[in-house]
Amino acid sequence: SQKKEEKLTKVRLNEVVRSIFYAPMYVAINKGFFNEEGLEIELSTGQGADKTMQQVLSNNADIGFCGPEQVIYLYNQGKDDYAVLFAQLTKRDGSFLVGRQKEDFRWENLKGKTIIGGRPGGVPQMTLEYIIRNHGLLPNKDVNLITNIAFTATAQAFKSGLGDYVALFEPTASMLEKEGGGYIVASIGKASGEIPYTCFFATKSYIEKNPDIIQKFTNAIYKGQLWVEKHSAKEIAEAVISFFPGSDIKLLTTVIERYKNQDTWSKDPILKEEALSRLMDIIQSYNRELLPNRPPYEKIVTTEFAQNAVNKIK
Amino acid sequence: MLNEAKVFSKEHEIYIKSVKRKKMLIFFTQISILIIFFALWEILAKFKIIDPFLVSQPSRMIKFLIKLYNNGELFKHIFVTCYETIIGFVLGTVIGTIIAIILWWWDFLSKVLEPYLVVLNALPKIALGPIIVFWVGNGKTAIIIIALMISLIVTIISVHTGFKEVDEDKIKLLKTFGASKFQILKYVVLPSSVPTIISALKINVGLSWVGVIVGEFLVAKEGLGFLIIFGGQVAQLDMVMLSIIILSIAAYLMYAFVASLEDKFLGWKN
Amino acid sequence: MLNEAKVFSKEHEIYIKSVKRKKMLIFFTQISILIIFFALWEILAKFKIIDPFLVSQPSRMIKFLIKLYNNGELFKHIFVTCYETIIGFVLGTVIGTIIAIILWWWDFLSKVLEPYLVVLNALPKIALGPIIVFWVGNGKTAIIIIALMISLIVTIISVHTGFKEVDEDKIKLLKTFGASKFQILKYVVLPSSVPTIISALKINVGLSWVGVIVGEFLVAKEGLGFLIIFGGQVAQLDMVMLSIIILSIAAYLMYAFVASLEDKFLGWKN
Amino acid sequence: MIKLKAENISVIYHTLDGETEAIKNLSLEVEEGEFICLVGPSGCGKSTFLNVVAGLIKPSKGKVYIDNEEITKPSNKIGYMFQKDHLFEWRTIYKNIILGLEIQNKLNDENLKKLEYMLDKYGLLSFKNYYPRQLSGGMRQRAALIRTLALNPDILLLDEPLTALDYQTRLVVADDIYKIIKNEGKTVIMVTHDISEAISLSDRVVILSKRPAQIKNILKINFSIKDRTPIKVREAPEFKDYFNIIWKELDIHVE
Amino acid sequence: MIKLKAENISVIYHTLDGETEAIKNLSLEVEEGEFICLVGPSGCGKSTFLNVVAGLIKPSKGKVYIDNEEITKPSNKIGYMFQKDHLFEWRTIYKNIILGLEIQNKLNDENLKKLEYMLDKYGLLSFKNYYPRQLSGGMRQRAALIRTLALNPDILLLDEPLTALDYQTRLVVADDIYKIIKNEGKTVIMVTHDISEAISLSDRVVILSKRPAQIKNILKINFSIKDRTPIKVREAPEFKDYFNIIWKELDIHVE
Ligand SMILES: Nc1ncnc2c1ncn2[C@@H]1O[C@H](COP(=O)(O)OP(=O)(O)OP(=O)(O)O)[C@@H](O)[C@H]1O
Ligand SMILES: Nc1ncnc2c1ncn2[C@@H]1O[C@H](COP(=O)(O)OP(=O)(O)OP(=O)(O)O)[C@@H](O)[C@H]1O
Ligand SMILES: [Mg+2]
Ligand SMILES: [Mg+2]
Repeated sequence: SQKKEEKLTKVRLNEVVRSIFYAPMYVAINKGFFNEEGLEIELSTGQGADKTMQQVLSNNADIGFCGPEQVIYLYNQGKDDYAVLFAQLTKRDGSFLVGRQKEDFRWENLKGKTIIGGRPGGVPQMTLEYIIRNHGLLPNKDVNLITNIAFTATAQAFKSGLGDYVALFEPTASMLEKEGGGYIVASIGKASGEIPYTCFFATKSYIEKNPDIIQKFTNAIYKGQLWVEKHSAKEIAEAVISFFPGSDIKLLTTVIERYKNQDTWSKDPILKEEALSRLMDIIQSYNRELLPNRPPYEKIVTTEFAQNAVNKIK
Repeated sequence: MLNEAKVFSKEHEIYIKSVKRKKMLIFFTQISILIIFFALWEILAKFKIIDPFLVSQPSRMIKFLIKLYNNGELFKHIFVTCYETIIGFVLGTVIGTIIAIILWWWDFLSKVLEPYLVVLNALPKIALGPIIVFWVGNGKTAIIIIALMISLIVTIISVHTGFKEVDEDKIKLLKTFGASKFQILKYVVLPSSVPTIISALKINVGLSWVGVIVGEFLVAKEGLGFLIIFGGQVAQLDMVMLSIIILSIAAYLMYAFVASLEDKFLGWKN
Repeated sequence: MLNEAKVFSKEHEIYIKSVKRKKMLIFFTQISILIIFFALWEILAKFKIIDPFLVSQPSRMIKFLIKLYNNGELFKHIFVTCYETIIGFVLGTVIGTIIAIILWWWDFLSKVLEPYLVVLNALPKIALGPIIVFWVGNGKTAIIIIALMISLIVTIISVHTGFKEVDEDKIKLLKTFGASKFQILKYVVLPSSVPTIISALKINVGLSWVGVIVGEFLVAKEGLGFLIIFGGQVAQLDMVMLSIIILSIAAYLMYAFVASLEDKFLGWKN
Repeated sequence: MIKLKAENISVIYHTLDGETEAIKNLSLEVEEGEFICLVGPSGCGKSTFLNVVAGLIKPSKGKVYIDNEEITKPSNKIGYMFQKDHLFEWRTIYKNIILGLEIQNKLNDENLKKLEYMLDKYGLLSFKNYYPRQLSGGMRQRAALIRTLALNPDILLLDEPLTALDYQTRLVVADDIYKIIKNEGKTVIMVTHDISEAISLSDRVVILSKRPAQIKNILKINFSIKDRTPIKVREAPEFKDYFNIIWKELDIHVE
Repeated sequence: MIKLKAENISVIYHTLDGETEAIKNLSLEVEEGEFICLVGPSGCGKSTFLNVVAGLIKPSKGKVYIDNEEITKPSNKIGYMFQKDHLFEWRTIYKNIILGLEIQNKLNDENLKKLEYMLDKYGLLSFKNYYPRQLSGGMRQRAALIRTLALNPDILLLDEPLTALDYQTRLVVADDIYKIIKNEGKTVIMVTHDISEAISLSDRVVILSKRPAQIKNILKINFSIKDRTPIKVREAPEFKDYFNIIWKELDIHVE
């Protein structure tokens, strides 16, 4: 195996945050799918989609992993060497609405209530508002939205008494439930429909120069997706726990179970036009100024590699 | 050193001229550095040698500034941040000085607390941000308290050190007048620590800005820190960079103001 | 003040005893505060008077500590952060001192740069974090540079101020010996600034920790700062609090080490 | 009448390194209106003695009486002047001078008028709104004296009040201060290193031994000349004899 | 033989507030081996004059010659001592004393042996590994002198070298220093405020006017006694006359 390792090509990947939401990617790393393809992943965390994009543009990372909105914005700013999305990992929003008691939840019930959301301009917040709007309510009019609390502090703020509901990612939502701080009443991902929530991208020039690397990368991701589909939540949890220092295997299993059940993870890396278009709807309905023009799908997405992977790997 | 006559010697005029020329040269160089910096930034960005998406570009920033100004939002954000900073700064100074007075008064307490102050000083207060948020809620209070936390310990330590360095003999003098401990504080310890307090203030200016920005990262819905975060989220580097530059200017102005206090309160020094 | 005899008077023995008793009392109080603090925390959390989800709980933290230790991860994280801090600290001190020397040497430059230093000092460096990250990548380098940025300006300003306060007459003395500017630096300016440099070091300890933690928030995949941010993201307050406490201990130890340098290098003072 | 009586004073300083015996069994009586100078090797315990008399240090043994009352804490009857003038740089001369009155809450018209009078008499009136750094060393030392006199103490303790001045200024200020003090009829204990100064000012010179301070000798100073002033007596025939006696008693050699 | 010649020296200090004329047209010649004292009102320009002679300040007008060579920068022929000893606290006495040699790269056996000899002769050998703060003021001042002598200058400039010492120590150290300097046969210009000190040490006393410094008078000091030492001459009959002349010339009054 010594010899094999020498031949591995190093790929620098920057993820937006470390989250169980991205389990298939960690599976692909830990189960050696990248190595099989001759790649070695150097993973770093951007702590924010903007920072992930900067990492890629400044050539500190080869491949970025975050929401496609950054790619869309970038294209609109007229950069020549813009970024292109080539594989999709999650196809829904990964957050959940947590309430104070068990209830027979309907989105319409939110009228007059207060929700702690994400920061303004972020896709989680846009998605939440999109759903609220779709249920005939007006954000900040019919529903109160608290959007000024950092992502890492919302659960605590809710637990200490602020708001009626809070939108949380996993494992925070499950943790809060376990601690008796609230109950998961709805999945935002389910309500929003399929959108390309987190995808892999690289600059156009990088893809042109290194199609084989991109292909191998996509293959590995696809293998990861297949593996996740075929294995139980517990097996997945065991496979990825090394990425989550100090985490509780039981909790991880619960969370993975939940994500599995609601069909969070794409079955394949193909990013569909319809889904991207829904994302752009969401952004535009949030604030038209953010997206005066909608970039053409063909420009910012390539499904070539994903197609190949799906065709090749069984 | 006093003016001896209104008519100066030739030699003196030459001296005055050379001093003035030197000052001009310094000023000119400073301005040149600024201009060259921004010009270079603009040009390099124009020719895509540096990527304007990553570091923005002066002309874009100006455009954005005008837009923000026309929206009427510019001054709102600046005002909010300045307001929080000033409150945090004033509170930090006042509370820090009061605690320093308590420690001076009660030596035992100061000895007991010493290692704790050292630890608190080295502790990245930013990590405690979320705890603050759920203790005092998510309003301006949280931001101000975060700013306070960052500047308070430094103030306490430096003002208390200043108190301890007050000339023993001056205190002895007051004791011969039969002064009470409170009078010693009022007549010697506090006034002779004014220079120390002012230099603590100077440090606090910087720390208060850091605190407020960190606080705004955590909880704000307006202010320059909010613009930095928001600009990042919607990939508007112009917004981020512009905010950082406005921040620098505001921080500098506040520092200059505090430094001018020095001239005022330490008039007796020259 | 020298020992006059091995046999001390009775009065002296009483004095020595009272001093020792006082020291013991201080130490005891310090320990008590610690114990009470943690006990209260544990009990209040146990009876849900304070919410362990929000502020964790000592027993949970210990459990978590054991788990981390069994994973073999504990020392990895501690080591990484300490390593970065020490590098940042040493570099900050060395580079800061070198720049201060350059400014001392070249007065014109120091005058030109003065306002820029003030602005840089007042600027919340945390806002510049992202810029650093895409300039130097997202490895340890970025973390160390962020730590450097936070401590460097303060070092430059305080060491340079120290240099300027060196007794003019001592310099004059060296000039009468025909000393070159470099010799003046070597024989007077540097050695007589050692106390200033050490007190800058003490401040730097704190700033370096803050810098590294901020840096780890931004880019790290390991280290105590990473544990804090990650713990926050996954709502594991035990992880956050434990890391903060380990951090405090490490920061205190480093401070104590630097303070012990003071005794060593300033031996001639007493 | 005996104004001040120190009885068997012993002072031991304690530090963790050891103990320092500064004064051993020292007794001294001072008459009302007397001007006493203490001379002795440096570090022998002179300042310590003044501190005990002022009630700032509790002696390990012995007692101090003023007007037959025991002293345990700083008393209003005592004024203390140090080697440095310790004027507060942030206060004007006037504000410095009223400091003691302010602290003792005695800022009444009568006292203020008296101060104004003293300022005028001792040549500081036109400088009353100046800051200390704007005055010469001699003027500052006079201001410090007025600050001390403002509280109208019976006894003045002067700890090398002139050492900080340069030689000529010193001669002149000694003359000034002597006049002022005699004018106001104060009892004085002054510490000095300057033998000539001691002789020219005092009624008695107390010569102390090396640490721990004990009285080695007390010299009564009498001059045959009239209208004694410090500068004049330096030319008196007895001056040199006193000088030599003290010089020998002090047994000075520098090693 | 004329060792040092100052010709029409004028010095004007410039600050933004205005100009200060410190010395005006001052000329002075000093013989080899002569001991000259400068006295004058404080702030008149004495230190400025020494700085010019040392080549530390360029005069606005005039020139200084040593052995007929013009001085434009600090010269090896000159040793300068200040009011404070300026020993470096972080160096031992020995390290302090070799400082000048170290800087001039003259740390050879011969020089070091000479130093050892001086340390021994002047009573500092057993203290050579002590730090300055462990020494008394008198010892420190002697150490500073040895540091100056180590470079073997022909001319010594002493700027109130004894003022920091207390009165008695001062008398003794003056005696010491006088012996040392005469031993080594140096030419000396010393500034002092103490008239007695000036008379007891010097061959000529130069009395300066108020600022800007000009020469008011030069007094040749001659004593009838043999084996002149500073302490002895104080008892000489001429002493008091010299004192009075200088006192009058200085025209001291403190305001
Ligand atoms: N607070 C103190 N603690 C310990 N030792 C002290 C203290 N104050 C003075 N001493 C010691 O007591 C001795 C006498 O000191 P004191 O100041 O009374 O001497 P002095 O005669 O006034 O000396 P000087 O002539 O230098 O003014 C000295 O050896 C000094 O070191
Ligand atoms: N660097 C300087 N810049 C401006 N003025 C100066 C400077 N140095 C000295 N002076 C002024 O020049 C005058 C002479 O100063 P100098 O130090 O030579 O006097 P001095 O006779 O040595 O005084 P002292 O007796 O106090 O030592 C003083 O009025 C002083 O204020
Ligand atoms: Mg004393
Ligand atoms: Mg001088």
